[in-house]
Amino acid sequence: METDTQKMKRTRPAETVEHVTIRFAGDSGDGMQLTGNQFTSTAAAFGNDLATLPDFPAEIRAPAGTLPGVSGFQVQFAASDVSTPGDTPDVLVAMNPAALKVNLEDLKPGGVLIVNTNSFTPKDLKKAGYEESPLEDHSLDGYRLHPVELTRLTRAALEQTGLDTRTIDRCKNFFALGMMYWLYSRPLDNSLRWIEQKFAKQPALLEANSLALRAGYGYAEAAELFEVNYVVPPAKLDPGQYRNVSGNTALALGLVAAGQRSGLRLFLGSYPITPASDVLHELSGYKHFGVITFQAEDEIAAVGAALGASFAGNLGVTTTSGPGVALKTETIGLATMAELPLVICNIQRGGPSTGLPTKTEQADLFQALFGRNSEAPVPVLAAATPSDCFRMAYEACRIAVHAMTPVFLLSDGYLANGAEPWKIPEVDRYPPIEVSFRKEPEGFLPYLREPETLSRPWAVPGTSGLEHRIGGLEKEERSGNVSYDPGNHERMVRLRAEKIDRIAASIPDQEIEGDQEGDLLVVGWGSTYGAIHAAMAHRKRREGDRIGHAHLRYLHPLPRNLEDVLKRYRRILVPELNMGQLLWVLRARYLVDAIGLNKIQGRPFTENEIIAKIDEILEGDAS
Amino acid sequence: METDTQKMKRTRPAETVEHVTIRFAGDSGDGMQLTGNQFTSTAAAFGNDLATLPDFPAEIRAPAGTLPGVSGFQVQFAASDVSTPGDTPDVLVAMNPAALKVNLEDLKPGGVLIVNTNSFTPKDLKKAGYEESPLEDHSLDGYRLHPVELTRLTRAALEQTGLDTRTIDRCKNFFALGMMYWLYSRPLDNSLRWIEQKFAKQPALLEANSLALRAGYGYAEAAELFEVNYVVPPAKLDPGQYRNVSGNTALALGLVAAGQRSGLRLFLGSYPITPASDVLHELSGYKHFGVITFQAEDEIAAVGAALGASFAGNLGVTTTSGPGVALKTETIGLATMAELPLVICNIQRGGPSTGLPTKTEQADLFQALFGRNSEAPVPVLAAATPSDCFRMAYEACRIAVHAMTPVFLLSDGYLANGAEPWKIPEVDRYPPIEVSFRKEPEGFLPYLREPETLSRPWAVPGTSGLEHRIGGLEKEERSGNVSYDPGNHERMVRLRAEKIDRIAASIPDQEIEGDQEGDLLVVGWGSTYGAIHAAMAHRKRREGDRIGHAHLRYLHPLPRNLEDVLKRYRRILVPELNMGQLLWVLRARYLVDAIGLNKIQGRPFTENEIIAKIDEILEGDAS
Amino acid sequence: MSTAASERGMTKKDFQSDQEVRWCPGCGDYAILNAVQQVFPQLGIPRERFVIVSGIGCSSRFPYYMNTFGFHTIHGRAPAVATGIKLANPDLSVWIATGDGDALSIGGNHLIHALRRNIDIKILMFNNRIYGLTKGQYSPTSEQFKKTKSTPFGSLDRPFEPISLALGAGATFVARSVDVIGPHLREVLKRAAAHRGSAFIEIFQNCNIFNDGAFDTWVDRKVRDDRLLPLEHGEPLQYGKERKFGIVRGDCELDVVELDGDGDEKNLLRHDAKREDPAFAFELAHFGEDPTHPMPIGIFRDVEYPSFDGLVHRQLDEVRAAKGEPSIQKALSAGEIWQVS
Amino acid sequence: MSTAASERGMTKKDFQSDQEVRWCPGCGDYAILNAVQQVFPQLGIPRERFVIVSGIGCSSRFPYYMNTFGFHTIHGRAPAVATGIKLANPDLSVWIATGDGDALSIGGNHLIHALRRNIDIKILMFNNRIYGLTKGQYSPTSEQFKKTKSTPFGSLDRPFEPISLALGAGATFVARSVDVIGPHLREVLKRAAAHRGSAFIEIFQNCNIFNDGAFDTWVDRKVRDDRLLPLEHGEPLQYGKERKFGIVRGDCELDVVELDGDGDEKNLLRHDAKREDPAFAFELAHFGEDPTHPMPIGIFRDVEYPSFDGLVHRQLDEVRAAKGEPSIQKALSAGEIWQVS
Ligand SMILES: Cc1ncc(C[n+]2csc(CCOP(=O)(O)OP(=O)(O)O)c2C)c(N)n1
Ligand SMILES: Cc1ncc(C[n+]2csc(CCOP(=O)(O)OP(=O)(O)O)c2C)c(N)n1
Ligand code: SF4
Ligand code: SF4
Ligand SMILES: [Mg+2]
Ligand SMILES: [Mg+2]
Repeated sequence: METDTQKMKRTRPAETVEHVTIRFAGDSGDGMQLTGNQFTSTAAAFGNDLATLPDFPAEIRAPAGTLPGVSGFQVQFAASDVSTPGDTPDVLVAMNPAALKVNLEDLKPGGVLIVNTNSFTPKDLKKAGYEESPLEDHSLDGYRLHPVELTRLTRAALEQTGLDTRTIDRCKNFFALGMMYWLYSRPLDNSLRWIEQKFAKQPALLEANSLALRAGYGYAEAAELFEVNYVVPPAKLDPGQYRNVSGNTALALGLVAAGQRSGLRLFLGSYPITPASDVLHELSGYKHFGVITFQAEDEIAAVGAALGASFAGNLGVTTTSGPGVALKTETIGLATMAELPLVICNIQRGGPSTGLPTKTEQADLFQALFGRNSEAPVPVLAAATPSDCFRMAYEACRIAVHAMTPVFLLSDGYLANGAEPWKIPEVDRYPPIEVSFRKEPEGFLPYLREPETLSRPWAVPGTSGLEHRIGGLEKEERSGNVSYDPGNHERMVRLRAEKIDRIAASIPDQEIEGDQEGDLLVVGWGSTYGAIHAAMAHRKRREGDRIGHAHLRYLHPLPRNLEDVLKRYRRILVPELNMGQLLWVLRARYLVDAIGLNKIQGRPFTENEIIAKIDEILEGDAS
Repeated sequence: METDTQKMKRTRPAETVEHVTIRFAGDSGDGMQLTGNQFTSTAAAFGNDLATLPDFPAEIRAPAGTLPGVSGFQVQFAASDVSTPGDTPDVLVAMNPAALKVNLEDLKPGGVLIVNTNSFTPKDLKKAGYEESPLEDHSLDGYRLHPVELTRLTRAALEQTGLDTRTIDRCKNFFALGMMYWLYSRPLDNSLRWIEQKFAKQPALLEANSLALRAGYGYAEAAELFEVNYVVPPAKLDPGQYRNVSGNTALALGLVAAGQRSGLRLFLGSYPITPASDVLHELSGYKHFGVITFQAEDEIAAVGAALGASFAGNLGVTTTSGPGVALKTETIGLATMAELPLVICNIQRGGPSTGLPTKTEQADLFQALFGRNSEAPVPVLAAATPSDCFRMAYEACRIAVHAMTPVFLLSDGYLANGAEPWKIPEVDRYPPIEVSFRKEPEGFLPYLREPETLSRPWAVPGTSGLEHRIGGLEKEERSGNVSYDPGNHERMVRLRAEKIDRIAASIPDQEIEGDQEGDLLVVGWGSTYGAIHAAMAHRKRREGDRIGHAHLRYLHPLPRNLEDVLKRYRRILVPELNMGQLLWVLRARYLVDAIGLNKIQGRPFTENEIIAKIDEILEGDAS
Repeated sequence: MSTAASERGMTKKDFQSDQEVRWCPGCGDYAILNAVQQVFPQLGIPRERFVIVSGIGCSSRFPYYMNTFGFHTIHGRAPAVATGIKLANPDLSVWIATGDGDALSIGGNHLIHALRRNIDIKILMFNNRIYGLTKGQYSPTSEQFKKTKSTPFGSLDRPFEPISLALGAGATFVARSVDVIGPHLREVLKRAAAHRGSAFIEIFQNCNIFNDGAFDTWVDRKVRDDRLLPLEHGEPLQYGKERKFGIVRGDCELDVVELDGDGDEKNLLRHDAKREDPAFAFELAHFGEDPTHPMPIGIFRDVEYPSFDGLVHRQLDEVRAAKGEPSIQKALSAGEIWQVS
Repeated sequence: MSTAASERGMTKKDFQSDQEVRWCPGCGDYAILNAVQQVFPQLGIPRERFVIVSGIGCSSRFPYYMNTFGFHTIHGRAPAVATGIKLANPDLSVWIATGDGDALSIGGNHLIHALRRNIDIKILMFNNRIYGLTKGQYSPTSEQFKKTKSTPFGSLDRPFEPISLALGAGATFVARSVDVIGPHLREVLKRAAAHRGSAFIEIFQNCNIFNDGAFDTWVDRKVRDDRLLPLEHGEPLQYGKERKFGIVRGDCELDVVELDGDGDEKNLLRHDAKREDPAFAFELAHFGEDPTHPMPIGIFRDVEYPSFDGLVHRQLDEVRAAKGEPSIQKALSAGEIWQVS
């Protein structure tokens, strides 16, 4: 099918580039998240690999034109493997002075800079803290500046729609998007389709936005605004069906899939909190799958209800972020004693305390590992990329049911909101999650353990003959009766720990990307995967360097071969978005003199930060 | 002054012994805690050194005569330094079959066993799970058994009081106590005085209990029950004024003293929980010191109120146990961000979850160190003995105010309820806690730091010109305004950590008991002090052994010389009543291949367990 | 296979567990346990469908003594856990045993939210006006100025009136009974079981160790008849050994009148537990606070409203009916997808 | 040294902080901020004695915009922190800014306990019947069956009626006002300030982003006069553009009547906020739930009772008076002591 836009003639041939990073930035009200998502979706459909980084303010809608009100969306799309949203944008679209001010320092020297000159009024300049207009003081000389009268041009294009100016002005993001589509030789039809669906019931808006998109494209073409335009060829991805997926969506889907494959009803007890709320939102749309979503009065009730649901035979899950986990720890302790399945998803954010709620961080590992009173070991998993959230959510459910235990799954704000193309998995290929509720009263003891996994029977209320009582007091081995016997207590503490340790038998051995032994092993976990992977791929190798990358998805218990793996390298580097938490674990556990690369700025590593550290270590060694 | 009892003639000379351990055991209703406390108080007044271990059931009053209803009290008193309540009792007083059953296995072979034969009825035997009476089946042949008709003798002695049998029977513990006083050549006057005070308003009970005490003493003397009696001479304690003190009382006093010495009002926000409640009870009696005790609706409110009080210029304190800490962690995180003084006392108990609420454990170290979302470092202190709770409570307050930070103080059930003689300190000799509220508006910035300690000004509401806002969102350096700036966030995270690290400058260097370098360093913390100290004192040295004992009172930050100290020994042993938490910290921090001795039975180490492990290590090394 | 309890006629014994009961001798909890064990076999519910959930406290030991499914959770959180159980399986009969501290102090929020949602769980609050298990601190129902372990100079908090709190939260079934008045307690328990929605029952319970005689002014055998006002839906508000007293609506409040027997009972207010407006029940709730008034016991309010668990499962069914059989594979491929070949 | 604010005549400006106000344009929070900034200078309290405490939510940003002492705490816990502040220094004037989620969802327990204790803090609950800051989930005051981000098929919880909940908890001052009716709101704030004890004020607040027009049926300019029932202590319950309607006591409930102007106002019920018995206030609280009734605004209840902070400090003084000047050294030597020489 030949589309409208493909018919638009192109006057000049396009130049081919391997990868491009674009950042859209504007006021919270300017629709930058939408614009970025549209561009992403078009790039994905075209077959690029990509990664995105939305970045929005903590306020719902800070005052227009101010610095805290700036909202940004960055996407890297490429003809080859992409694992980060890009360190430094090649292109910056700045809808107002505040957006320029906040984002300019990140733009690549000589990068393309598109600004909406109509918003550079004295008032807006002042709000952004500019004394003089940067468009006039030569401060932008180092960039390829394209001043565009976005507001005026959009108004002109939509004049005949008869809409009021405020509504028309809201369409200027589509004008900008149209320009970007021209610059990167992209068809409009993907976005046109989206507009059609979205505004099916508001024909005036449908027309206006479509017009704006086309006008932007036409303007870029006609005004010969850019010297060249570019083509980023499709990436060589595995054949298959693809979609874009954010971490939160993937996580929600992983949970639904686990519910389906286990035959258990998925029960989510949750309380809204940034950046985890979207998982609640997603799952509340899956009622036809029998999923129950319970928005509780607080986090304590949320996890309590999830645990109660597990006791009654559902797959109990709770989703939250660090401050919410703080409130749940007492109940998680109860779950370790009750030995019931429970999945706790922590979508980490910047802290401590309320911290930086919309920013990313991975500083809740200690909390997951150690944040309970007394000895209450809990398995801890972490997803590495947005789409990996699917697999790890599924894994968390599998382990919870398999070992009758609460399980932590760690994600973070970057994974939650970032997106990447995802080859849609065939769920049937995933191992089924086997559940067998105890039915037989003969020989039933609530804490009699399965010899291999040490897990206890799941005997749900409603099963005749299995009436029994559980609780948070120490239990007698096997019978589960309350026991204050000293020896029994020690045995039970050790049994509970051993049960978790044995989970290591059911998880994959740690794999290494890159050299399988040598000078340096970079050990990461969670969302740093993209940056480390990119650094490994793009770093210029020096003679004889041998570097590996081990990315841990299982943080407790650790993979059985990890000690061996660590021993194969002279040096160990652990980059983390915290002050060195995994680092601490590796040092304590294996007595390796690992060193940390730590960043706590509410944003992910750039690949260059990783590369610089690797070089520093290897140079230090060499010198 | 020559007392009544001193006039009682003694027919035989007493034998002198160095130390004795007695355990009183009976039904919860038998008054064993009282009996033990009376014996302790008399021994203390006589000048013995001593240590006690009360042990009571989780139920208020479990059914009479049953095993879970048994309540025990052990005391070791000696002519020399005592640091544990004794591994194995020399004497066991068993008021009923259940008490015998539960406690016999601990009695030293050949030890003195006194039983109330009147309670060995078939019914009581059955409740205790005896098929046959142990008094008759020779199972007690290995002990020096003294069967006494305690109930009958008490009834006979009190016949003329005219009281009802139930009341009379309640006095039999004093009869038993009287016997013990004879056996250990102790005067009755201390207990007689106590009875007089206690029952001042109930003359009938006053008479009855005094009579019972005297009758027991007289019976032991007259019946020539024991072959000999003993004298444990006074210990050579430092000269001074002494009292007995339990950990909870000492802790409460330390807080009051800190309030007095700082000139701050002490504000306790608390919620009752075993074994911490007594601190609340104690402090609620100090209203004349201006101490406010607020029993909140839950732990979250308790710590919230304490933090609010600190904001308003009080010294905010909260007391609880592990499950309560679980609920407080979110607020503690807020306190690290708000940078306000706050003392959190955790009187640890057996866990996880509700666990073993009346038993001791030291497994909440991880929770104190790491149990918060994100990077929220908090100083952690731990008391080593009951009386040490005074000093460490004072220290916790000093550090909280000094560095404007929440501080954890760890105690545990064993320290809380155990008691020891305490040389009453002169509070004036303690360093005053210097507080200077900010008054001057000129140049005031809420997060401008004192260059040395990095602490921020304490600017309390009510001070004109200092109006300002604080909260849990990340703060801008100096101004304290809300800031989402990435670089600022990293600086602030590092500043908060650095502030805590610098506290190390104001704490003493780690001291070592025993050899200052050599083969083995035993590193302990908290209530294991007594057992380790005793083990060091009593272990038979082998040729050339060089062993030291370092007991950590500061767990974060660690003493500055600790790394040096550790390096001076070939091996490091870390005994803990948990699965190896300090061990983990030392390994991670110093990469020392320390090994753990771990016990999780709800009770303290015996000195022999420590000795055995030391021997095992040194023998292993030798072989 | 053993015969399911449900297939035999059940008795009290079927509901006794093998665990020794461990309350202090003389504790009011024994009487409540007894009443529950008597009522459960009469409800026509198979034993395996009962779940008893509790928090922490003396009263919260309750599940151990009942031969049903039981969950002794953590302090204050029983309503949260019970909510999950009931939502997961609405066929279960879910009961909570809780204390005045567990329910109203640390657990107050979960309690009021459970009541507002009207989830079908039955909450038995053992009110002894003290913290029993932690050995005698005052609770949110202790009278002001009470001397306790934690308030040697007298407590300063005003207590909650639990019935009022429950009504303020929107509870659909609210009642009060007494540990030692077995027939009354059993009747209230049965009515609570019959109610479809949340039921809140305050039970006066004597803690003979730490707060002995707390309710004696109303429930002591000698005064009981003259000091308790039994509420019966549709019946006049009348009480006293010879039913000589009654309640009438005064100028702005409820007044006690002495009846002269001349047929003046017809002027008495009639109890109406079914009134949608909770104001009347609320008025009665406070009535007992005045020491010159009798203490109302019985059912203050009992109105029908769809239960939360019922609504949740109806919504699941409706969405399923509208959207059809779900496919996880289809769900994964939702939104924009593309093919790489 | 700068002149203390207290020494000058203060104006609204004195209470504006230097922080830019960051709510969505059009948000009702602006009007509330404005009202508070207007009222505070009139209270005769030096500026440095004001402390504003909040939890988390859009509304909880409030302290940043007030040039007083302020503490933006954590979600739901403002009453706990405020309690500590007020107990530590009863001279302070302590106010809470909170949302319907912050106060009634996660913070419900602290709220009801603060109210029962009658601690002298003023709680302004911005009720927008939605979670604003987290972008639009339903709250405990959202109407049942509401479609929100977390309930795409409709919410199933019954909402709280906040005034009833506060009364059920024993609150001594309970009021309702509206963001955009400045004079009314200011008057209510002043009365709350004058009350010695806890004050709970529900403020209808429009969230124009996630729940626009939630209160339009009552507060829209066009209908306001006929749909709001202003409560004035001692005055008849009368309303309407021409004050044509009034409230009378019907058979068992309150009824609306149309006045014929023939002096029948005297049959109207008079509002009585000072009544010790909270039943009448409770009746009015529910009155607005019926869509055919007007919504009462104003002060439902305002009764005097010793404040908790006052009692706490009185007790401190009494014990001090009884026990005399304390000595820590003496306290250490209490009980049995002995001398070793
Ligand atoms: C988180 C937590 N805080 C405190 C406690 C200690 N605690 C256990 S029961 C209880 C109160 C018991 O009072 P109530 O609920 O009235 O029950 P009762 O014992 O009187 O039946 C308290 C404070 C606990 N177990 N857990
Ligand atoms: C412990 C914790 N849980 C959840 C959140 C997320 N959260 C912040 S504000 C809020 C609700 C806000 O609603 P409301 O109190 O009504 O205030 P509004 O924004 O509507 O003014 C939630 C759920 C949080 N910050 N902390
Ligand atoms: S302490 Fe009181 S409530 Fe608890 S078991 Fe004993 S008598 Fe009953
Ligand atoms: S989201 Fe709603 S409540 Fe929050 S600032 Fe915006 S309009 Fe106001
Ligand atoms: Mg109680
Ligand atoms: Mg709200």
